[in-house]
Amino acid sequence: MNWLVELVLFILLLTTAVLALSVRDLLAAAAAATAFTFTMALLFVSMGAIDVGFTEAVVGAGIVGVYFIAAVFQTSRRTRD
Amino acid sequence: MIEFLHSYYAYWAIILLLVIGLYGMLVKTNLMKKVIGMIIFQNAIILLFVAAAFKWDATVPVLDPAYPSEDPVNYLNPLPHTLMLTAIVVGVAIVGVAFALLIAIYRNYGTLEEPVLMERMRSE
Amino acid sequence: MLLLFTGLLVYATIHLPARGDPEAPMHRKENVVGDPVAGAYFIGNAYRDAATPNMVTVILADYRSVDTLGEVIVVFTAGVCCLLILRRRMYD
Amino acid sequence: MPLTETYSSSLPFWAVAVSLLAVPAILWSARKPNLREFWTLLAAAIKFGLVLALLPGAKEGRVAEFVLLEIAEGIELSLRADAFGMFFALIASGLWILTSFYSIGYMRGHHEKKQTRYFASFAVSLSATIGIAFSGNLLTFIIFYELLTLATYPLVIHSENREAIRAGRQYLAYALTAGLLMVAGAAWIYGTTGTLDFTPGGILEEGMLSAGGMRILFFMLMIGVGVKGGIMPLHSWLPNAMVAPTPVSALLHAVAVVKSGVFGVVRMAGFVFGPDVMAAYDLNTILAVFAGFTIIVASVIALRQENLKRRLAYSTVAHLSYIAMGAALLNSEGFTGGMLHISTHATMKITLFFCAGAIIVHAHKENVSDLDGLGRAMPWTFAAFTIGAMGLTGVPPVNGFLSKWFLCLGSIEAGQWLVLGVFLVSGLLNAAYLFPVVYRGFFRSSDKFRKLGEASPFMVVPLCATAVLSVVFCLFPNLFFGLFDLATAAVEGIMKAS
Amino acid sequence: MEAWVHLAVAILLPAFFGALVAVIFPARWRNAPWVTAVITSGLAFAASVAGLVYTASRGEVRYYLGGWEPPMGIELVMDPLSAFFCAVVTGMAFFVFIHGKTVVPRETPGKEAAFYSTALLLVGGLLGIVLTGDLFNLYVFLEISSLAGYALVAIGDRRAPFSAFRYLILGTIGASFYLLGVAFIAMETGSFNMGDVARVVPALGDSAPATVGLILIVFGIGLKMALFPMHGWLSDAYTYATSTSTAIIAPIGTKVAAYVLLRGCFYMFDPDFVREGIPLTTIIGYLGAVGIIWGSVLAIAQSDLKRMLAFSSVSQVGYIALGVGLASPLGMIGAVLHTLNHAVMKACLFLVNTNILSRFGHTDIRRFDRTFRIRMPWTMAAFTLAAISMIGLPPTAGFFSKWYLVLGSWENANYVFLGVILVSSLLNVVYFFRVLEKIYLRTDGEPYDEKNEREDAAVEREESPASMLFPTVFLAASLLVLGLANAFIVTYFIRPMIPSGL
Amino acid sequence: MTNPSESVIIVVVSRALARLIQLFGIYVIIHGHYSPGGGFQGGALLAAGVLLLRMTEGGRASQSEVSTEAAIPLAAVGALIFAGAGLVTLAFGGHYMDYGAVPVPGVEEPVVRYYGILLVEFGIGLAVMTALVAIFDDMVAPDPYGNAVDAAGDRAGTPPKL
Repeated sequence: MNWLVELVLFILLLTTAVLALSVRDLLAAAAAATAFTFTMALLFVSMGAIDVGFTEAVVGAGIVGVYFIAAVFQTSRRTRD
Repeated sequence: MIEFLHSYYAYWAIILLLVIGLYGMLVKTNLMKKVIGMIIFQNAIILLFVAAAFKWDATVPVLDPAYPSEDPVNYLNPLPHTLMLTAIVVGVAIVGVAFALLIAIYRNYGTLEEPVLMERMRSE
Repeated sequence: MLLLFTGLLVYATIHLPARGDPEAPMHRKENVVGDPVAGAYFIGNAYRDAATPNMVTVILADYRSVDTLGEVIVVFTAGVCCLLILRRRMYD
Repeated sequence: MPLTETYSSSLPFWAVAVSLLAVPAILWSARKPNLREFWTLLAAAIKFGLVLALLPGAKEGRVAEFVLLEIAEGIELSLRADAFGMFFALIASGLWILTSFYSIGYMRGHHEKKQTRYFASFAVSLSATIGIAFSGNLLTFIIFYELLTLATYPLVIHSENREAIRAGRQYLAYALTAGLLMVAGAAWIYGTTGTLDFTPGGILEEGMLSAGGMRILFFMLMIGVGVKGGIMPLHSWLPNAMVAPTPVSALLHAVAVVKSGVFGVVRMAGFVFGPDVMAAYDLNTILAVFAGFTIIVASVIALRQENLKRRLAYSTVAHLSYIAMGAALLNSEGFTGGMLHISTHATMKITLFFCAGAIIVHAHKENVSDLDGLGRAMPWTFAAFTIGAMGLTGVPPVNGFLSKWFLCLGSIEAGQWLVLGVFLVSGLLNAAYLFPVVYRGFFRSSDKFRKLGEASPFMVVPLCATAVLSVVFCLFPNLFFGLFDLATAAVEGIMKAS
Repeated sequence: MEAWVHLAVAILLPAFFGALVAVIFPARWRNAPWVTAVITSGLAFAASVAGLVYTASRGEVRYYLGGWEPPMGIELVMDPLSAFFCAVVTGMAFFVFIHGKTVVPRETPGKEAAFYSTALLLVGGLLGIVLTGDLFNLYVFLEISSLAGYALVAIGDRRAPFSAFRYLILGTIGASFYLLGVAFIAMETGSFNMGDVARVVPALGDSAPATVGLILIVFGIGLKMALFPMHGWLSDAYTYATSTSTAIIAPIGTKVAAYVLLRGCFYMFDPDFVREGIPLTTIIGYLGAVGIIWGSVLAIAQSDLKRMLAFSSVSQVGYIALGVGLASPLGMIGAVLHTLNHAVMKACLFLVNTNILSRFGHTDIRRFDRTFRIRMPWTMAAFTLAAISMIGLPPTAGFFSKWYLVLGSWENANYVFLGVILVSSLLNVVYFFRVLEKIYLRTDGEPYDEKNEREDAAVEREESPASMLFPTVFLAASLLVLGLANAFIVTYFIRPMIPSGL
Repeated sequence: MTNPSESVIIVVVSRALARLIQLFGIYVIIHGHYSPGGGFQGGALLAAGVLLLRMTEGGRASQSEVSTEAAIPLAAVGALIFAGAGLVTLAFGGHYMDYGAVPVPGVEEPVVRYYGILLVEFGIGLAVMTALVAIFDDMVAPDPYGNAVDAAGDRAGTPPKL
């Protein structure tokens, strides 16, 4: 059971990673990256690392997400690749 | 064989993530995408540590009277967890500085596309 | 180059101890040459040493507090760095 | 001949250091020429005195040794005033006094610029030269050798025009490459034998290296010293460096630099490789071939030079190889001749350069064909020139005869008839390129110089002094501080040990 | 417990406390950050020198932070090797900080506190890398120093942020590779403590993950060290940063990476294994050799002094890598000695660069002329001495590290390295004498005449202020001292640090 | 990003939410001994609360929370609390960061460590919060040099090149 959750999370992780790198809209990429970090946090928790998962969720997804959006707003949203 | 896959597939998924992240950092030309690649890369390494700390049939490393603490088999290894806390924060710090640099670059050159940037730098 | 990197890592991982194996070097009580291994020690002694049930907290702030000090300083560094890069003056 | 024994003394160190210590004083008194030149002369006098003070000991075979510090792991920065080093140091420090006087006259007479830099570099060069003479091991030798390169660079580029700078670059390129090869060679020797101390009879022994390795090592070291020693085909910096002021040419190309080079050749032959090894691996033949080639070809080139200083420069190239040839003969006469030639050539060539300098400063002539009749205007200068020319040719009353005599003896002793031939032919060539100058000066009449008198006494006195020295030295080889005895003592050391 | 044991932590702490305190001062105390930086780095320097002497006479110090013995806690290891590197790092920092008194307020106006804080963090991070005995702790300090380095590189001209960003990406790859390598080693040995790892690895026999871990560490650190072909970030980063930033990063940044290389290859792992099992050191050595030539050739092609010095750094790092690649005592002596020498030389040269920049406003070699010598005689004398040392002429320090490397190359019968060292010296001659000629000589081809003399006499001396001049000249003079005292340094400080397996 | 939001609802709700987040943050710091959490997580939550205010109320109005200028010195103070705790232990003759070396009468060593950890966690929390806020403030601040270049590569304020 547990490993099934893990597998799903891994697949989600890979999907969001590829998505974050391939999307042309940087804001969407930021969202995908945040989703990636959040999935990562879930994965940590499923592996029993609750502290790490919590930190990843707060710091990784929260703060980095905000920074990401701030940075995108300060620069440009479009990208060529 | 299934046993083997079961034991190791997480590592390979992590390697895949590492490669994706490295690809993003090295091949993508948009600087923001490079930062995303960096995030993926760092998180994959963190995941590797966390995966290494994993033990079957063990509980989270918070002392629970139900499990005797004398036998390490009962608890997950807390050491990599602690280290990864540090690594996450370090990662955030790097990403923060990277964004600051991106903003500075954008102010100076008005673009984050590496080829355009190189061209504008050369034309100075 | 990426392929080389992948090959190297796969080569290393298939020789690693299986994931979740409680007998992996990292989880054992003693290593090959008979020295204690940190992980098992932490599990066994964290509460005794600092009266705190959360082992991660104990390691974070006591056993390996210098790591954490370094980590705080990293965050501080990042703050000062952003200031240095983006702000014109420290104080207006 | 007493056995050599060493005693500790700081005299060699002070002999090296005194002119270095004069440098700050010279720089400090840049605005006061008289004071500045006083420092130069003072340092020269003290230096000579210090070297003289070492002489009695050296004659008795007692070697003053001074270990400054450990310069690299296992290797000391040691100064040893052995007979051979003393011989060279005596010549260099003695002639520095004369050159200093002459420099003052020349630089002032020629209104040269940047005299402070000139005198400072000069002082450093002398330090380095004495350091080379007293070096107790190969690494110390290299250190002073590189120092000499650096110190003479400002002298070569002194006039700062295009050709001077080009000559300076060429000089650096040659000398530094040479230095590097020596460093590599020294490392090799150190790796093989574990020591770099100069030992009479050689550090290396037969069988330590393969024949090929020994030859490569020999080439590395010989290229190292040969560049400064002007052995063909490594000589080409030397004539180009003639753009320097004439006292520099005199000192560089008669005493300090080039002599350091050939001094190094003899050091390598006698104290690093040793006659036995040289003979065993045919290294002497290699050296002899290059030296003989240089003697003949350089003489022929000298014949074709129109510029007086360049002609003298090529003559220097040829004569330096006499010394190398002497070392290549590997017998005591050969070594003696080579060593003596260091001193005799020094006095003779310095005389000739002084004369050339006096002519340039006073009559503003550089080319041989312009000298017609100048001898009557400047009789002292030309008389000195004649003596020098006779000496280089090997005519008896001048000291060149002495060294050539020993060299010829050595080649007969070694049964090298070809070498003897080389010496004789080159004697003729010497005559052919030097006597036309004398002939033009005295016997071609020209009205150009009727009103021109003799040059300034600052220049004439030194050049006459060196000329007289040349003659007296031949007649009484031991009169001057027992130079001859020193040379024979040094040679005996080498031959006995092998 | 002996009080001297605390030396280890006394080296590490002042820099961090200084960094934290420097930003707290109110804005009107304008000199306070500078004073803090000088005092703290001076304290750290004094402590390092004391530590150096202590370790030389009494052996290594292991300091258990938090009182926890390894592998539970983190230990600081002050052995001859780390004490030596600490002394180099703090010494250079001390002199560069003194030098910054008038330059930094001009180059980063209003942000002196942030600048000094960042620079102290850089120094502290590097000291942490050198002192720590824990692999993960090393990563943390590595990131502290890297972050500070990125920020220092990012201030400068318009192009600086981009070069800093490239540095950041490559630096993060390097650090991440390091962490990845640590992960493999830790998973295989069960410990993050270097001493433990050193004991366990031989017992494991042939362990693929540990080997791959070492390779990853070496690769990651090679990036940080700017080892050829991973040197791309260095030249731009050094060129576009402010001159004091470069002066603080260039002498010590890459050296500490070299330290990690030494630590990893010769202390943590069995040198024999590293040398022969996987020909890792050989590869490092050859990369270093290529880097020496490549850096020198590119340095010749530069027309800007700072950029030229940056490329020369690539080449000089190559020497250190070459010494590591020899994997012999002599090679190690050469590498360590060259670390010291090159740190002093590069610090001196970059300070000269700063002096020139702050006086003339440019460092374009093509626009140098002979008046420079008259205007700034002491600075130019320092430059000359440092240049001679860079070329490697005796009796300056640069010669002797090359001497040991040459000896080591002969010993290993590695003629390629030998040739590279010799050729690169000549290349150094080319690019340094080109500058020296410009500074000292008239180069328009006409002879020096009365007119020039009058012109020269009219030029006023405009030497830098004493706070800038003193460190420059002192470092230059110490090159001579280091050269003459090298045997002493080798015997007392470097010999004891050579690991027994080498 | 730092202009006040136009919707009153957003402002009011976010203010309440921010307080809630900050409260939770403090709880996380204190309760880190028993459950996941600690200085970092708590600090990051505190910072998240401030950032929320920064984004909704606007950069200026939320200065009273953590002012931009004070952020870095406060972060330094937080780190100093941490590092200073180590110095205190040094002063009592222990190793650096050895909380157990501090003799507190009537309290056992593990408990001293307990409170040592708590003190340190507060330092961490303060440092992390202020530093994260400072980074955000620097990122969203307008270009202080006023020489920004637009996307076409031209300097703002100067007429575009023809």
